[in-house]
Amino acid sequence: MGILQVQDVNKSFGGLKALHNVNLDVEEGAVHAIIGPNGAGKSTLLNCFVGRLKPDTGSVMFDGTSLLGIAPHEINQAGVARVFQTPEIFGDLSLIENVMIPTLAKRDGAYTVNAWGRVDQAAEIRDKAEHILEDVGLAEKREMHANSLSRGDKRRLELAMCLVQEPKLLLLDEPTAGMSRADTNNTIDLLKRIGERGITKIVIEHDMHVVFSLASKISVLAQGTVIAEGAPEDIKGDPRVQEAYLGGAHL
Amino acid sequence: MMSKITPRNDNVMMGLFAVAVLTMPIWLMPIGASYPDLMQKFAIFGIFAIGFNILFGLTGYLSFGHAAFLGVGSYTAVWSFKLLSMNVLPAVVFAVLVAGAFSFLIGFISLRRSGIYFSILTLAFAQMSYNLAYSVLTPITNGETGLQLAKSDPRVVDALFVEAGAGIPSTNFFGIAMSGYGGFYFCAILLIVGFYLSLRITRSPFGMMLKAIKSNQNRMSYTGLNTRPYALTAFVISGMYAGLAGSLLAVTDPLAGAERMQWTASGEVVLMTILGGVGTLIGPVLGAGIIKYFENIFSAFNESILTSIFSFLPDGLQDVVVSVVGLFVGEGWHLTLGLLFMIIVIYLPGGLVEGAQRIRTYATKKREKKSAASHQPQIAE
Amino acid sequence: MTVFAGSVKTDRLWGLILSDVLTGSLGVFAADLTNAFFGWSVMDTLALQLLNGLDKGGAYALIALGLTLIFGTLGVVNFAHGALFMLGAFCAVSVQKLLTISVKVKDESITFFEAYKEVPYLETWFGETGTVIIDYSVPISILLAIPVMLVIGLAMERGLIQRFYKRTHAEQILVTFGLAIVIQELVKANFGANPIPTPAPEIVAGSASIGDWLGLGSAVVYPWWRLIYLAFAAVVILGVFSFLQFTTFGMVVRAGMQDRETVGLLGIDIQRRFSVVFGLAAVVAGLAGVMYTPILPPDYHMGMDFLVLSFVVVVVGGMGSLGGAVAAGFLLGILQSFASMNEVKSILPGIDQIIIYLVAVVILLVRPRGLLGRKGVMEN
Amino acid sequence: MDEIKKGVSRRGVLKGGTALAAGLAAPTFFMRHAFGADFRNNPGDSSSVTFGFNVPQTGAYADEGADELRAYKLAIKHINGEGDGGLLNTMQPLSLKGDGILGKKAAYVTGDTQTKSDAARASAKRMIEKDGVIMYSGGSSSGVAIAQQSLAQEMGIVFMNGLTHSNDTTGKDKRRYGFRHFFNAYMSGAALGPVLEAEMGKERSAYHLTADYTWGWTQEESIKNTTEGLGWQTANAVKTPLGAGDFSQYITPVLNSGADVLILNHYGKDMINSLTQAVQFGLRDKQVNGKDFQIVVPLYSRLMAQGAGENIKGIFGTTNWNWSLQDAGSQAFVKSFGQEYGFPPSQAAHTCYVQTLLYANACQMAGTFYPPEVIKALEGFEFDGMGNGKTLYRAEDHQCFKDVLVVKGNDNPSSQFDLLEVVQEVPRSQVEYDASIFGGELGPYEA
Repeated sequence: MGILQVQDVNKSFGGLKALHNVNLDVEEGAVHAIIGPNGAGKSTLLNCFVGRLKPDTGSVMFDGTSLLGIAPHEINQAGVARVFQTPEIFGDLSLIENVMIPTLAKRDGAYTVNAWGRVDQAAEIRDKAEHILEDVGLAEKREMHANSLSRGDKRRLELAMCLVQEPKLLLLDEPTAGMSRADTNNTIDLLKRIGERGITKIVIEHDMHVVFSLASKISVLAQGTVIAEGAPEDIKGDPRVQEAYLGGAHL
Repeated sequence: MMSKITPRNDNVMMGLFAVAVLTMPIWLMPIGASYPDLMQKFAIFGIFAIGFNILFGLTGYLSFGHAAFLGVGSYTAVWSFKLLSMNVLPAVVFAVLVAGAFSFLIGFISLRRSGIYFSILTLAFAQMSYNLAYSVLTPITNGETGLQLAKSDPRVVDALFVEAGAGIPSTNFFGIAMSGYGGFYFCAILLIVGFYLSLRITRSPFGMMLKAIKSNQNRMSYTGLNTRPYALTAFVISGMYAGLAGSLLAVTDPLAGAERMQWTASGEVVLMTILGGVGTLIGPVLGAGIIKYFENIFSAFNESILTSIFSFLPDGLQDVVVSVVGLFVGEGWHLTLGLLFMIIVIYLPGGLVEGAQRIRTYATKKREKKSAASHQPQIAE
Repeated sequence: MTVFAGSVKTDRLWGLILSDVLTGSLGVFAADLTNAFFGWSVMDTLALQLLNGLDKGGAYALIALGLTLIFGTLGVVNFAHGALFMLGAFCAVSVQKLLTISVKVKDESITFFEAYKEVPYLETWFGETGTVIIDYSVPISILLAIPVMLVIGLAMERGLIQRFYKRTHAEQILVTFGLAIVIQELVKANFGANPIPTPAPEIVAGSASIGDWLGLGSAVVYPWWRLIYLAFAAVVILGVFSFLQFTTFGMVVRAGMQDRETVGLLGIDIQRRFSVVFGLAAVVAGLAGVMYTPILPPDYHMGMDFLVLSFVVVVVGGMGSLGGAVAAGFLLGILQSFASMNEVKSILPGIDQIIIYLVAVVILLVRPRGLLGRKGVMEN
Repeated sequence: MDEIKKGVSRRGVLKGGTALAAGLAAPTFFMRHAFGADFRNNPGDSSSVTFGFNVPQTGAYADEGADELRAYKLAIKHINGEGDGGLLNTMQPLSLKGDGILGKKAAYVTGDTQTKSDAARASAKRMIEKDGVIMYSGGSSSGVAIAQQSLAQEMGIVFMNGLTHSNDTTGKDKRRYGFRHFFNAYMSGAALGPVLEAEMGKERSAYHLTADYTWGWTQEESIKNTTEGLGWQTANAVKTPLGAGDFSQYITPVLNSGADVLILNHYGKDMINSLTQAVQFGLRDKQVNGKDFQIVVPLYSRLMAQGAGENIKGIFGTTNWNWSLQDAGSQAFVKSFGQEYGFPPSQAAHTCYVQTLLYANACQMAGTFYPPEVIKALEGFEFDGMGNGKTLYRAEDHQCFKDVLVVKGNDNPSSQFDLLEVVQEVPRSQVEYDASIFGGELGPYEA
């Protein structure tokens, strides 16, 4: 039994079938990559996990409870965090605040009014946040406004915001898109280090270098259907996968 | 730039603020604003604007209906004077509670939408309150005339202890009369308390969450935070500030009129906040002060005052100057206000606080240059 | 392939306007039906209130149209739009004052101050013809209002508004509100605070017996000028839509409303076109003002009186949706009229005081972005 | 302190509760400041005494406010013996000598009420607290006037009402420190009665449109009493929102209501708009029940009539005063005002001017500025030569009783100011009423 079980998920937009009977079983502790050509339905699938979209039919079970029909913040509180394709961060706030917010959310739950304490005196939370910023290499910039970061740094920040919550499941939507080779390698190292913490991860990625250096299992999505699934080395040689990529709209 | 945020610096700022507020009767003297009523208004609208800023400055939700809570606070306070006691304590407490409840209702519905849709929802609720208070609800609000005290009011608590006097009694805080300077210091202390609360909120984890709402609501919910109750809490808190301000209006002057709830009154607090500096601590208080100063002092200049001011000029020139200046004061004070809004927002988008910061940065730079220049010979010594 | 998704919406609007035009004849049909049940007077009342509603709706729609054009294209919250409406009305006042520059015949019975009977030069020079010209001062002032309002609009956009495209809505509100106050005070300094009567031409001063035309009985009359206003509103609205629909200029503007960046990337100078749009919006608001003067004698504050209402109309219609603004204008106008009926007020006292806001609340709760609003416009 | 140390006993709590409640109620002993020798803003040895003129300078009534201000300035001049003396020449009995008041020169400060109660009170408080005025005056709306009048009582400074027409001002909201020279809605109704009967007969059906606020209601009530007393039917009485702008939705129901008179209980912009639009709907040219349809505007003002233009022609109403009156007082006032400013004064200007003089004269009569004495001098004061014939400041409600003018819009004006034609000067005896019918209580002399 995996930590995330997706059964027969269907989703259409108007006449377009974005997901067709998708089944997925993510093992606890695994790094599960989902690959596929553009428009295969990868992001749609992730959106169904975090409450942004609701599938037409099917079920998404996480750790024994359904993720469907509950609000995004409840899904996060259940232990699912997500990094977006375009970083979603608190642009007007400093980096340290960006990380403190998820830390507090983890500690105090979805809604707590602590209007008397001082953020600048919350040593425990602050230490934790600074620690994670060090992990992602942003410690020096901690007082900067998040908006002033480079794109790569924004991603790293978003990753830090997810990691600090120690989620059970981390969803990564193209974590290295638009990064330089060096940045990409740094990110891979970082993700590998997290791997040691035992966080289950689902990665959507175009960069095969990233996928094969990280993934323990790969599902291939094409036109809304899972066409292949298995260990990285199996997928590499799978003719269906090559067909999907070469014959797909991608090229 | 601002100095670093530490409890110590905040306490220093608090201290300076408190001193500045309490010494208003002294330093406002030269500009002719040191009489009780205007200083009361500075404090009261300062409170209103501080509360508004907790919603608008922190969460970014622009309410166009905050005057409704001000009005509700006033009505509650006057009813408390009429039914219970002329002591202001119950009036203030009830006003804050009722305004809180009222803002909870309106906030609960309005916060289902964001952006300008939210603004229009709050505006609609406030305008409904105003229109109804002016007409159909007259039994509760006394309509156009405004809710007033009457000699025949029951005042049940007071009636237990005191013989009714010849006239209508005045409001008091355990015997301290709330008109004149007594009223000013009462409002001033509440302003200081209100400012301190807003400071604590701004520095607190809760305040950080509110800023997060303004910054990115999506990220907030994917971070496991339920944004709406946070926004609603901010809305209710700022509604309670408005209710407090409204009750103080009644405390210092026991009359509550419907026009307090009109959209222009809601607009006024928006203008105060932006004028002073949205999201800053001191800005809203400054903005409130400036607008009230204009309303009360600039509007009072008339030809004879101007003539005496410019009497040092030669006759012909004096007439010209008086007629030109006359356009901007007295009946033309709106014109000055309009121009002020435009100039501030064009050249100082961050409001007066930004202006002050710029001056400080400029001064610091100059000083640094100077000290750099004067440093050399020192080393030589 | 639909490049401009907006066309779908505008089509819907055409239908709406068409049905407005048709309402008159539908009314006849409905009248026969209702009369059978309620007798004459209910039908008369309803027909008149519908006309009142359409008339009000026309005024709301005209003001809201310009406002939403500015929202949609420039992304600017223009609190000075009411002031433009007022300036239009004062174009009519100015023309009337110009035309009635008079020889002053002193009233000799009064000695303490100068009292005159005024005889306009136009009348002394041209006799009857002069009188007629003066009589037509409101229609004549349309000719003046178009260029004047265009210039004012362009000047406002170039001189002030363009600095505020990238600023927050709150700042836009503050600066345009400040501008509105300044304009208003200048008008007050020149024309005083009292309303100034600007009557419609004598020939359309009275009422049309529309009851006779529609078979509703002769008690049903309606002022000519209000009918003209309604027709005028329809023409201007149709004109603006045709302009945006059928000209290349309009196409670019509509595309810009959908996606400003992309159109900018195509190498089209969208900025200059937007200035023209602002001018156009000013002209529409100004014309609405000119034509409204016989109904509402203008005073310097009339713009503020309409400001809140027009914002409600725009938002109820959906931010940046032209069709929505027009539809909401008519909807709110009609509902306001019906809510003011004694029969309604006796059940719900005070309903006419709040109906506009009540409807706004209900619509915004049922339809998050107003009647025809798009996602993501002005939501932050 | 001891209480706390002892800990909380049940008795202690009770005691504390009583103490708290007593404290809550402590109020009333402390605030009555003893006047006697000294009183608020006592001019003492100062060579001048200051009045506050609080008028609308912004908003819909700004023009009316400006005219009031002109009249006030003129009054100050005349009190100080400058200019031609104006009504000091005709007023009887007169104590003023044209050398100021009790030997002190009169000075003034101004303020803007914005026609809002809050702003008016703030402005008045500025005058009282900062400028040290001994009396203030002004107003263009009843709500604002009543708000200022109750402030006057709280502060112990006399308020002389300007233009306020509601019955409440000297009725249920009357105050010892407030005085009104202007007439009221009741008098409008009473004065119109006979004229309406003569002009329109006894068989009429009236339709009221009423501004939905307190002044509108008292106006409607008063005129309805009169018309129903004449035997007229009341077809309907409909409340309209203040500042409605477009009144079409309220006017169309009149068309087939069977009514043959429309009574517009509106003032200011509401009056201008509703009248203009009612005429546009052809009501003035209509025939109902075989009679000419008529429109009545109970409270007329020349400044507002200007805004309605041609539409006022032939329409009946009442007014407090009109510059065309030929008595010596009116002539004297029109002369000095006209020569000073180049145009005739409005009724608002007239009432404000008269009020200022009356107050000054009362101080002179009382020989002191001490408010209770000044008030007593004004109460029951009977005077003449101020443009309204013999006038009484009734002691019971501080309302002036004088002749009321019934006017109608002039069909053929001889000048730009000749808008209203006086139909009848209804004598004071016909508009008098018992002070008790409107209730209210003046309150004490010592504020």
